[in-house]
This record gives sequence, C-alpha cells and structure tokens, in this order.
Amino acid sequence: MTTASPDRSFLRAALGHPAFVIGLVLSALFIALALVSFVWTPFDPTKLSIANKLKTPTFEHWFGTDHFGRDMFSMIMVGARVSIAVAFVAVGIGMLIGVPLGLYAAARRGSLVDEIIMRGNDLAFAFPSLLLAIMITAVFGPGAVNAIIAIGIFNVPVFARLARGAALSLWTRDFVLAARVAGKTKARISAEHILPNIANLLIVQGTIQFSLAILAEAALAYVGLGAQPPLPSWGRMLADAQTLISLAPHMALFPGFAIIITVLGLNLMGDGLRDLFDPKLRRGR
Amino acid sequence: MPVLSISDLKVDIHGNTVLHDIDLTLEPGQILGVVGESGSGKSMTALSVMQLLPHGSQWSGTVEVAGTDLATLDEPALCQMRGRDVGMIFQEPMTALNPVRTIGDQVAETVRIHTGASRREAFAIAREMLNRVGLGEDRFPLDRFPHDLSGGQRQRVVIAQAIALRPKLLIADEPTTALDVTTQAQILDLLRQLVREEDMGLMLITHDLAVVAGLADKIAIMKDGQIVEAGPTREIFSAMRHPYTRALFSASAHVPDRGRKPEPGKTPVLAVENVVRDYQQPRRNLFVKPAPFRAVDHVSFEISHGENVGLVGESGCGKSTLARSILALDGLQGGDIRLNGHVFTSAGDGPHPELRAGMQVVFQDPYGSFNPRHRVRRLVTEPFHLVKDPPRGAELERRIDRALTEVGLSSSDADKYIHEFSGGQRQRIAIARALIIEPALIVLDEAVSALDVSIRAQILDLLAGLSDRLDLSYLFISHDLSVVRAITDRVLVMKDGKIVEQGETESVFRNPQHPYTQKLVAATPSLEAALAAPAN
Amino acid sequence: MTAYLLRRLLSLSLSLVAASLVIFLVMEVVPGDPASFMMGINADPQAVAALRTQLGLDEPLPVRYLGWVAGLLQGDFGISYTYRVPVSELIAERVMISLPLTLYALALSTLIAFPAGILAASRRNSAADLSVMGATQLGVAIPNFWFAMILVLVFAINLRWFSAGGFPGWDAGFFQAIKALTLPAIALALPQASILARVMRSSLIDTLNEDFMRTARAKGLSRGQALRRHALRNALIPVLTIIGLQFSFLLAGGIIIENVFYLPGLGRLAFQAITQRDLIVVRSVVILLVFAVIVVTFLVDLAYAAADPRLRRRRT
Amino acid sequence: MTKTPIAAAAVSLLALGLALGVTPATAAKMDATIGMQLEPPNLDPTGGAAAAIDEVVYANVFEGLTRFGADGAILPALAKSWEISDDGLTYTFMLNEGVKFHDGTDFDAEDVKFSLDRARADESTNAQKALFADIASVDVVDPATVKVTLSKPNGSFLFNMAWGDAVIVAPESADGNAAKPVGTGPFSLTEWVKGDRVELGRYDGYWGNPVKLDKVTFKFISDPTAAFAAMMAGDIDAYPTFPAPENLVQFESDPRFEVIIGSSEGETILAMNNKQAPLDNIKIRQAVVHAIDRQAIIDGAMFGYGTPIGTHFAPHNPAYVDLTAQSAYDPEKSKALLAEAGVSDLTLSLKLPPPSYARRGGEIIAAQLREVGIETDITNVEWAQWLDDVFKAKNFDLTIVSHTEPMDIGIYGREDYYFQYGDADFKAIMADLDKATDPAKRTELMQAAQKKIADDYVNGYLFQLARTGVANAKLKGIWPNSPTQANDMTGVYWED
Repeated sequence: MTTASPDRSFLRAALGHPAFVIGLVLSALFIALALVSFVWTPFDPTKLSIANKLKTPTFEHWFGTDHFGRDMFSMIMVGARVSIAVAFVAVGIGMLIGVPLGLYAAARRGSLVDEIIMRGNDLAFAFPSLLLAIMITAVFGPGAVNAIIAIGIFNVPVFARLARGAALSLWTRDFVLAARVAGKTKARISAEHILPNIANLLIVQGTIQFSLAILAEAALAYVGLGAQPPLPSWGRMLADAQTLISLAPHMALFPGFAIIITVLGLNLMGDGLRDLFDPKLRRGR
Repeated sequence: MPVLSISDLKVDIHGNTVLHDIDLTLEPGQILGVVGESGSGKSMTALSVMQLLPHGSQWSGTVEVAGTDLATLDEPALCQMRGRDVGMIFQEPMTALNPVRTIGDQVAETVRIHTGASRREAFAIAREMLNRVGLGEDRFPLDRFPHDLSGGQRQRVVIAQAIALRPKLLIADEPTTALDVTTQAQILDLLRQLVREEDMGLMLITHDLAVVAGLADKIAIMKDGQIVEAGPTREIFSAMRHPYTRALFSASAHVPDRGRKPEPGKTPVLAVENVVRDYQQPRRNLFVKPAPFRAVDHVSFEISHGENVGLVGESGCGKSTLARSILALDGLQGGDIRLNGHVFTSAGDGPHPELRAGMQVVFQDPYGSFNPRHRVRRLVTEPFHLVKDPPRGAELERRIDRALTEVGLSSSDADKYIHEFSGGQRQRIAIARALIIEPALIVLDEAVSALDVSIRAQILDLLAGLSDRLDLSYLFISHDLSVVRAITDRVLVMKDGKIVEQGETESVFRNPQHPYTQKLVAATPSLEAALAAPAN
Repeated sequence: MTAYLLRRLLSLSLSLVAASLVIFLVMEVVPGDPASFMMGINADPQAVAALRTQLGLDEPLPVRYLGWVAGLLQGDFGISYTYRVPVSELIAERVMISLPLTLYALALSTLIAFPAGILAASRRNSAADLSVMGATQLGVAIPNFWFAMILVLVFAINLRWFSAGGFPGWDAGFFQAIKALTLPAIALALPQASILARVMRSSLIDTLNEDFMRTARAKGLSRGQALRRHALRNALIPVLTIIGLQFSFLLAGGIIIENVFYLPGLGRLAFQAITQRDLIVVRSVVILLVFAVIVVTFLVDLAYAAADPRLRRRRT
Repeated sequence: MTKTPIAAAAVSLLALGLALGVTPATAAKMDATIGMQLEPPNLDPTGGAAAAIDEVVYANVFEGLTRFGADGAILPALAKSWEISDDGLTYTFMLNEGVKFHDGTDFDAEDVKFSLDRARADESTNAQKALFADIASVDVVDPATVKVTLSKPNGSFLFNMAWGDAVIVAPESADGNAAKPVGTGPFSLTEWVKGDRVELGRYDGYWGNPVKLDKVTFKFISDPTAAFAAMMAGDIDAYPTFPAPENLVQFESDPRFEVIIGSSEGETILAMNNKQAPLDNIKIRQAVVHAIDRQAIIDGAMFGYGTPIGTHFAPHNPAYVDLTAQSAYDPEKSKALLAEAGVSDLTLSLKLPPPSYARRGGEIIAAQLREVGIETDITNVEWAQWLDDVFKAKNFDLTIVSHTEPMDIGIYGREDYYFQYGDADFKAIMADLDKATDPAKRTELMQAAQKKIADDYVNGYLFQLARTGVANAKLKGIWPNSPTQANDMTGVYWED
C-alpha cells in the first residue's frame, strides 16, 4: 500500500523500464527533429544544387546530398514532420471513429448494429489493405491528405475491434453492474467506466498503430502515393534512391534508418507502456 | 518411517521470508490437515515439498520424502520423485488439466514418464486408476477430453493422475474449495478411502476448519508463514492453546447477534411472482432454432421489512440469474418483480429507474466491484445518480461520512483510491455504496464468499448490525450453507431453476423436507458435528 | 461444430458479396478510361469509342455488375481489357508465382519464428530472450521494401549470388525458380517472422503460466518435457490466427516486393492493372484475394478445431 | 546482439540458395535477351497505342509495305518497289512474292487490301487511324500488285505506311494477333510469359535475308535497379532504352559493356495550357520558359543525356532549326516579364506522369520556377489519370511529357489538343506542308512552323530525349537511334 499518488509511482516505474526509456528517447528524437524543422534546417530542403549532387556525407552535409544536390539531413528533418503528421492524424481518425463504434457495439452486444459493425470490420480486415489504399489514392489522387484517409480507414476496424473486445469484458465486471444498478445509461457507463478503463489499452495500441502508420505512409510514398514533391517524404526519398543504390547507397540508408529508428522507438515505447500498464507485471516489479 | 518429515524449513522469495520454522511429520496412512487463511504460507509449504517453488525462491532446512533428503537430489532426480513418490492435487480442477489432451492420455502420462511401460500398459493403468476414482469406463472412456467433464469429475481425473503410481505421499491443496458441497463431500470421501486403502500419507491444505475437522488425524495451523500450533486433531480442538487457533475456530463457527425480528404482514419489500428467465442457446443446427434454456422457472417468493432471506443452491442452479433479474439487469420472460408494492420490472418491460433507489447490491469480488480509476468518494456516491435531487456540499460530505463510519471506515478514507484497501475493507466500501441512498433491500450476491473466515465474521457482524439498526432487508445469495444459516431468517433452496424448499432457516436446516435439501445439509461439513463424533 | 462452421460460411459468403459490391463501385469511380489509356494520346476519338463498345464499357452499371458476378459464379472472370486474354488465365499464371512466394515466405517465417519464440519464452528474461526480442523489434521496424533494396544491393549487385529479380518460370527448373524467389521471400519473411516470434513467445508464456503446466510438473515432467507435451499445442492456437492473417497479408501484400524484384505476381498484376485502368483485372484480383482471405480464415477455424477439442463440440 | 537466431537462419538459407544456383555452360551464342522497361499489354500493333507492342514486334514479327531504316530512312519492305502517279494520288505497290505468314498461309495483295481497309474502317480500333485518313480506296491489281488511291496528295504517305500501326496482317489471324501474333517477319512468337518475357524464335519460312539469331527474348524489367543488376549479372544482353541514365556511368567504366547513345523522336516539353488563365497570356508563358535552365534539367533528371531543344522538332532532322537561344535561361527577364504582365503570387498546377524525366524534371522545374516567384502545385499522376485529367479534360496548367511520335509537329495545329494552341497561321503552314512535295519547299515550311511555335512560346521545349542503351560489348547491330519505337533484331549478331 503506497501513500504516493499512483501517477508518481507510474513515472518512477516508467523511468526504470529500459525499453520504454529507449523507445521514448528514440521517438522523442524524431519528434524533436520534426518540430525543429519548422524553424530551422541546415539547408533549404527544397533548394536544388545540381552541381552538388550525390555527395556522400561530409562535415557540411551530414547525411550527404541527393540526386538534385539537396541536403539529405534537412530533407529527413522535414520528412519526419510529414511522416509523423500523416501517421498521427491517420491513427487519430481511426481512434475517433473506431473507438465509439466499438463501444457502441459492446454496449448493444448482439444487436443488429453490433452485427453490422462487426461484419463491416471482418470485411475491412479481409480486404488487401495496400491494394485498397492504392485504389483510394487512384480515386482521389495522391497526396498527404489522401494517404491519411487511406491509412485512417484501416485503423478504424482495428480500434473498433479492440474497443469492443475490451469493453465486452468490462461489461461483465461487477463495478459496471453496480453502475447499472445505480441506474446509469449505457452511454454514460461507456463514457464514465468503460472508456477510462480501456484507455491504457488504446494508448498502447495507438502507439503500435502509429508506428505501423509510419511504415504504411512510407510504403505509399514509396509507390508515389504519399506527400507530393517538393515536400520531402521518407518513402519517396527511398523511391528516389532505388535506382541510385549502387551509385549512392547513402541515399537509401539514411531515410531507411530514419524510418527504422522512429518505428523502433514507437514500438519499444508501446511495449514498455503495455508492461507498465499491466498491473500483473507492475506488481511483480 | 514417516513419508514426510520437514524440519526447520525456511523459504525466502526475492529476499522476503515467506516461511520459517516449519516442522511437520506425516506417517503413512495418516491425514495431516494444514489450515490457515490466505497468505499464511500453507501452499508454499506444499510447493516446497514438490520443489516447485516460484522463481527467485531460496530454501533451507530439511525436507525428507520417505527418508530421502530433497537437498541431495538434482533436478532430474526431483522429476523422478514428483509423480512417483509424491502426487499433488490442486485447487482449480477446471484449469488443472490440459484442455487439448484426453483424460486417459494425461493419466497415462504419469505412468509412462516414470516407468518403462508401453503405451498400452500405461493406458491399462490409467483405466484402472480412473475406475478407482469413480470414473467408470462405460461413461468415461479414456478418449474423453476434460471439457466434457464437470468440476468434480475433473478433480477425480487429477486425483487419478496423482495416485497412478501409488505415491507414498499425496498433497492436496484446497482440493474441494472450487467445488459444490455435495461434490466436496464425495471428493473428501474418496481421498479418505484412498489414504486408508493405499496406506499413503495425505497432506490436506485448506482454509476450512470444518473440512479438516472431520477428516484429518493431525492438524497444523499456520499464520504468517509459521506454524502456530500443531498436533492431533481432537487435542488441538479441545485444548485450543494458541489464541489464533481460538480466533480461527470462533470465526469459523461465528453466528452474529441478531436483535430484531422481521415484521411480516406489511407490504413486502420485495415480491417475486412467477418469474421466468430463458437463455437463448447456441444453434447446433443451422435451420433449427434451439429451445431456450430455462434458467429461472416460475419462481415466487417475498421478503418482508427487515427480513434477511437466504438463497442457497449449487452452481448452475439459477440463483445468480435470479439475482440479475431482481436487479433488473436482464429482462424477464415471465412474471413480475415488485419493490415496496410497485412493479419494478416485469416480462417485456424494462426496469423503472426511479424505483432503483430502493434496491442496492453487493457483489462477491471485492477487487472487481470498483472502478479502479475513481476515489472512494466518487465510488460510494455513484447511487446518488438515482436520486432526483442529490445532496451537495456539506450534506453530501455528511452522507459520505456517515456511510463510511457506518461500515467501520473513517471519513478520511473518502479520498483514497480503491487499491489502497484490503479485500475486507473493500467489501465494507461496497456496503457503504449500497447504504448511501438508504435502500430498503440489499442483494448480497456471494458477498462474503471470497473473504477469509476472520474477515468474513466481521462483515457478517456488520451486516447483521446494519440490518437491525437501519431496518434493512437482505437477499443473501450464497453457496455456503453455514453462512446462510448464520445470518438469515428464512431460506430458499434452489435447484434447476426452481425453488424446491423454503421456510424458517433453522427449521429448514434442522429438518429438511426436500430430498435435495437433505442431501445438501448432509454434505455440508460441520465443525460441531465433526468434533462431536467419536474418535476413529 | 458443423453448425458453427456453416454459420461462419454463410457470414463469410455475405462478406464476399459485400466485398464484390465495394470493389466494383470503387473501380467505377476511379478516374481514367481503360479505352483511352489503351489507345494512347494520338488516338482517334472514333476508334476509342469503338473500343469502348467492344469492351462493353457502354452498358449501364447494374448490368455490368450482374454480368461480372454471374461470370464469377461460373468461374468466368472475363477478358482483360489490356491483355485481351481471359483474366482467369492471367491470374492463374500470376498465382503460380505469388502462391509459392507466399508459402516460401511463410515457411521461412515459421522456421525462424518458432525456435526463436520458444527459446525466448522458455528462457524468459535471459540474454537469449533479450536478443530475440531485440531482433524482432528491429525486424518489425524495418520497411520490407527497404530491406529488399538492401538485399539487392548486397546479394545481387555486389556479391552477385542471386539475380536482382525476375522469375525464370517453373519450366526453368525447380531450383532456378526457388532461387529467384529466395531474396523476395526473405524480404517478405523478415517482418512476419518477427511478429510471429513475438506472438509465439507471449502465447507460450501465457500457456506456461497455466495451472495445467504446474500439474504436469507435479507429475514429474521436466521443464522441457512439460513444454513439449503440454505447452506447445495450446500455445499454437493464437499463433495459428497470426499465420492465417499473414498468409492473406503476404498473398496481397507482396505488391511492393514484387515490384522491387519485378516478379510477375498477383500484386504486381493488380498494381499494373490499376495504373492501366484494366478494371476487370483489378476487380477480379481483389475479389480473389478477399476470397483467399475468407478461405484461409475458414481453414484457420478448422485448424482451431483440430488443435483444440473444446471447439469440436460447442462454440458460441 | 552479435548473432541472432534470425540472422543465423538467414545466412544458412542464403548459403542454401547459393548452392542451388548452378548456371549451365553455354555453347556458341545464338540467342539474345533484350531488356525492356514496359511489357506490351498485347502484341497487336494495329489495335493499341502502347509503344511496347512495336518495340517487340516491329520488323521482327510484323512487316508493313515500307519500313524505317536505322537512320530513319523509308525502305522497301513487303513492297519491293512502288510507283507514284504524277498528281501524287495513286500509289502502286509491287509486292514481294513467296512471302508466307507464320501460320503458313500465303501473303498477297488481298492481305494488303484487308489490312488497310480494316485500319480505316468505322469500327477500327487502330490508335493511329489518322495515318489512313487520306486513303480513298485500295484495289488489288493482281496477287503481287496493289493500288492505293488517295483522296488528296500526301507527302508523307510512304512514311505513314512504315509505322507499326500499318503492318500487314492476314484476315485468318487478325483477330487473334493480340495474344498470338501472326505476321510475315523473320521471328515468330514462341512463348509469352506474362509479366516476365516474350520469346521469339527464328521463322524458317522467312522470305527475306535470313537473320543471325535463333531466339530473341524480350524481358520486361521496369525497375531500373533490377535492370541494372540484371545487366551486371549478364541476365540481359542488351537494354536498348535503359531506364536509368544515372547508371550509365557505371556501364561506361566496365569493358564488358558498350553504352549506346543515340537520339530518339521524343521531344520532351513542359506543356502549358494555352487557353486557360493565366497561361493564355503569352508574357507569362514566356516568363515560364525563361525561368527554365535546360542544362540543369538534363544534368539533374537525365544525368547529362539529352540535347536541348528550342522548338518541337528532333535535332537530328535535317530541317531542324536551333532556337534555344530565343528561350535561354534568364531569370531576370522572367521576373521582368511577370512584372510586366502584372502578376504576383502565381501558383500553377504541375501534373507529372510516371517517367523519371517528368517526375525528376518536374521537381527541378518547380524549384526553378520558385526562383522567379512562381509556385507550383505538383501532382504525380498515373498515365491513365494523365490521359483523363490532363489530356482529355485539360485540367492542368503545366505538365511534362515526351512526345515520341516521329514528325509530330502537326499536333500544334489541333485546336482541341491538350495544350490548346491551334493558331490559324500555324494551321495554314501545316496545310501548305501537306500539299508541298518539293523537298526544299517542305524544309522551308517545316522551319517556319518551328519558328512559329517558338515565337508564340506555346510550350517550354526542354530537350530531345536521348536513347541511352547499354549492350554486351560483343552484341552488334543494335539501332543506336530510334526513328520509330522498335527493337529491330533482324541485323543483330554476336561478335566472336
């Protein structure tokens, strides 16, 4: 029995969790890069300098230059902004739509609406996601906004299913029954008792989905369907690097590392959070 | 030579001492009862003998099984010892068997890994053992899977695999706690018989004094990782030298003082009339809609003002479903339920929220009954939602304060989180939450079943006192007959969705009319009866 | 159990119908006319119109949908707009690459993931566990197309052990064909193996904490025996789900990898067909993939039943 | 983490693959594998516009009455000679005899009549129907002679007949040519593994000079990295239009390869929407043109391969006029022109189809335009979308396209053409050109046309697409230039 507030003990546990700390540092690094890029980059990432092209890393150009002589480091900084923004908004959309759907389905378990939501979910899972994303961008045209939509759509069922599953088990818990005995409506119970208790789960899944969305954005951009030039994007940088890989491998390596490190950071953070939120594991600590 | 001899055993887990100064001996053909409340270290003692202590454990002292010092055995030798020299039975039969392997396979496995027996021979032994524990081959062929079996039957399978090689020592860790009373009686009988016939030593671990009282030759009473008292059963019970033994004994047999008597005649607080509750069964055939399962079958009864009514029955009899119906958590298929004369819920008609304030509930699980994210203040005031004009400010404080002090907590507890309380305290908070809007009826659904005896006695006292002071009625649902007997005025016995017998609690228990009630009462282990019986 | 399976089948076929409708409508709103794409920029408008009629693009929407579905039911996928051959032929050729590639990748992923997951779970928190977990974290984080590029750089361009891509065809001999699929399969398998190893580990850890594992130990089974005899099969159930999902994912998700290695597989067929507005091919490939997912889901259900006897009798 | 199980497993797998990879020894080489970027959607050159169709079948599988030579000259093919009437309206073709289609049927004048009538019929799906527009009738004189009557004189009729879209097909097999091409050429189709390759085998019944190769495989590798690796590994003998000029440097330094630089018919232009504000203003168009540094684009997008052009005409054509100075890179002038036109904060849409000249060139142009204060809104589009959105709906300000048809300056006379020029004076020049038969007069008119579109700053003329090929140094006879979209394999052979 501790007298400290749960928040402080959580913080202490979090800082003692190596995976979480590494994950936090790595993700924070790229979020910081993205934020700094708004006010400062070493070079203008859109400024061409054909004479300077394909330079390997130097003291001036830390990550070298690309086939147009643009500074790779600056591009990666701005690319971080694009990747993170697209992924964040896409996951946000998925959560904002998916979680209420899942909560609703759980509250009205077995109803027609539940059935429709769940079948719709099955359908969305059965669809080859990348193909559909490609089709969506074929319909609306490529661009960051449409990449968000394409990725966001596939996050909806993920969160709907997660929220429904977690909520269903909570609905059988005694404290929810007690709230029902207290005459609270299902909507109110969902908001007051269910949502706060699945929030941890949603945060953990959100982190994982966030990293998946960064990978998805990179894949879409790689096939030319992400953010459009001149805005740099990690996936498109890789696509540009592809034909030059034997001539200028650094063009492929640095954006690749950026993706890997960001995704790794987010995943480690997600795993760490899962451990930290799990009371079983916390007690054991 | 004793089959088990423990001396000066000490166990640390991650540096915390969980057991110390343990000395026990057990002779062949004897039953040693190890009794204690949760956390007393009784299971850890069993695991020390099995050498299956959790990771990070360190032990010292001497543990000898049939003369062999376990400290001298390496892991492969220990593997040979487990199952061959020592068998073990666990508390939870539902999960103690591997769901994906047949029962024959699992019993035969004990034989096959210890002897060079062929598959066929092993299965023959498995068959014999299953017959031995009462699972005849006509109904229980070897290729059945555990999920086809009831809890009691599964526990028999577990016993069969524990005794397959006729070990010298059998350890049973709360073997009947998860079972219904009638099943419990059968399993205990089986264990007793096996011990006598096979000349094994049985170490029976339980929290229930009544169980060991009728069974054990010797008793060891544990508290806080220590044996506080040990000796022959009758001696212990008659002398009760140690204060803890006395406390445990009195808590187990505790009957709270009941002052007032109910006043029948007025409008009953609760009137249940012809209530029917059906469940849809899963379809087995795509085109045939299955007949619904009738969980509650035309049940009628009443509860008067200040009356405590018990509802007893074994698992699956429909008592929990009835409770949910009374609380209007589920709709009815027939009949109606009146609260203070008003229709609270009826077939096809949902609950009437404004009436809900008249009825509150306390659930079994003290850990799952509260939203872990809220403070006690918010938890106990949740029912105010039902009141049109909930109290505010100082009045609210006063009500919270009163509810908390009423259940024996202090007003400062209102600002704590639920995880800061023990199980017994939580159950007090649950009662405070039920009390705060001053209902006429509280449904107590197995409200003391998860508590240790001493805590249970306190909560029963609290409930009895509240009922007297506040003119409360209880519907007390429990599988534990002794608890119901202790606190209720009247009792309902439920079986297969029907009330088979009802009447004054004492008369029903003393003179049960229905055969089922008779069986139930007979199966319930009774401390007094066990001690009154002549020594065997 | 049969009733359960029948019900699953019914709901899955409903999904299929819904999927066919969705995909048909999406393809209708995709801008771009297959006929004008085929005729190029200097084409005569009259010739384009003639082609539209010939391709049946002038018919009203419901007629075309029903025609397509009716054809599907008879196994007739129609004629590709651009290739002018039956779509079923095209798909059959492509499946002969995508399916082996998928199975190859799945086999690699399983072969890597199972031992790794089991090792990590049975030696929890050991150095081996930490290494496996670290490696899988990395494996999940690496974009497979990037990994594919690196594989090409190292093994095809620098070391020249493998060709950079392409597929010689199964006629070229089994080993040649398998060799051509090796780098793509590795690229596909890496993230999948990482995921699978993690699932295997956590599922096994859950199982190891089950009561029946303690029962097994109490019977005298050693740690390893208990793991092999009692834990693995139980732990396999969630792993099966993931393998099922991965199969579907790999079958469709090879698009990018097929592009990197210019393998003429299903994904690339679909991708090309989208860019060429060969609507009929896109539709058919997508519906086939959805169908594959549904069949695999169903097979996973059956596999569940095989792995878990509890499901054979009842299931709600 | 020194050696994880995954890494260990991967390594052992790789070793396994290595052990499996045994390459068979080859005897004297009689076959060639040619890399191509795009796979033809079908193999009927008379029924689709895709360049890849001609790149496989032209001269190899199908032949026309006339054909292009390596230098772009018009040579006799199935017609061994011809006579043109004085009024230029009647062409009499004398056909080669003993010619057989791959299915064994004989080729004669009826096939010619069938092919030409089919191409110009109402229900024809020939992508280049305009080539046949002037034909009034086709008459069979005798099995070896065919007479074509035109409705008006057409100086380029023989040129038109050399196109891949004008090849001669047989009535028996014409409908099946998409999947099973039956022509008169020296090679016939043996196998088509869709998505991977087309294999052609020598046709023993060929009427003309026997070819030197037994077998030709066209392998479709769209990915430049893969193409590079395939060349390096020797999986491919030649890649006549190598998709990634950036890799040519590495081939040049390797004695195993020969890099073949030629010119193509592709005028790469920054097309502008001449009828849509603000680009309907010539001053703004001129400002755009002066903002562009062609050399930077050639260096940045094409790695130095390409010839700057100042008008829509191929530099290797004798009638070409170098007008690049008129639209020289001059950002200051560009800014001045914009100021003069009174515009600021100009944002133009720039739609880029998939080829790298467009995608990369587009990024460079966007950067260059930004220097003079013009912002661009880049959208990468697929070809199908480009056709719909840009070409048909004219919903664009700027786009980059390479016009690869030979001698296609005539498109500037089409008012409804996507860049919407169609100036009356220009149309008059074109009309005169159609009538003129005197070479000197024709040259004069062609130069006038080139100047006219340069003066009107219709489009930004960027560069002539180089044909950058790479081949095994021992493989000879590959066309360096591409007067039409073709990979003529008839003269290709291995040097000992």
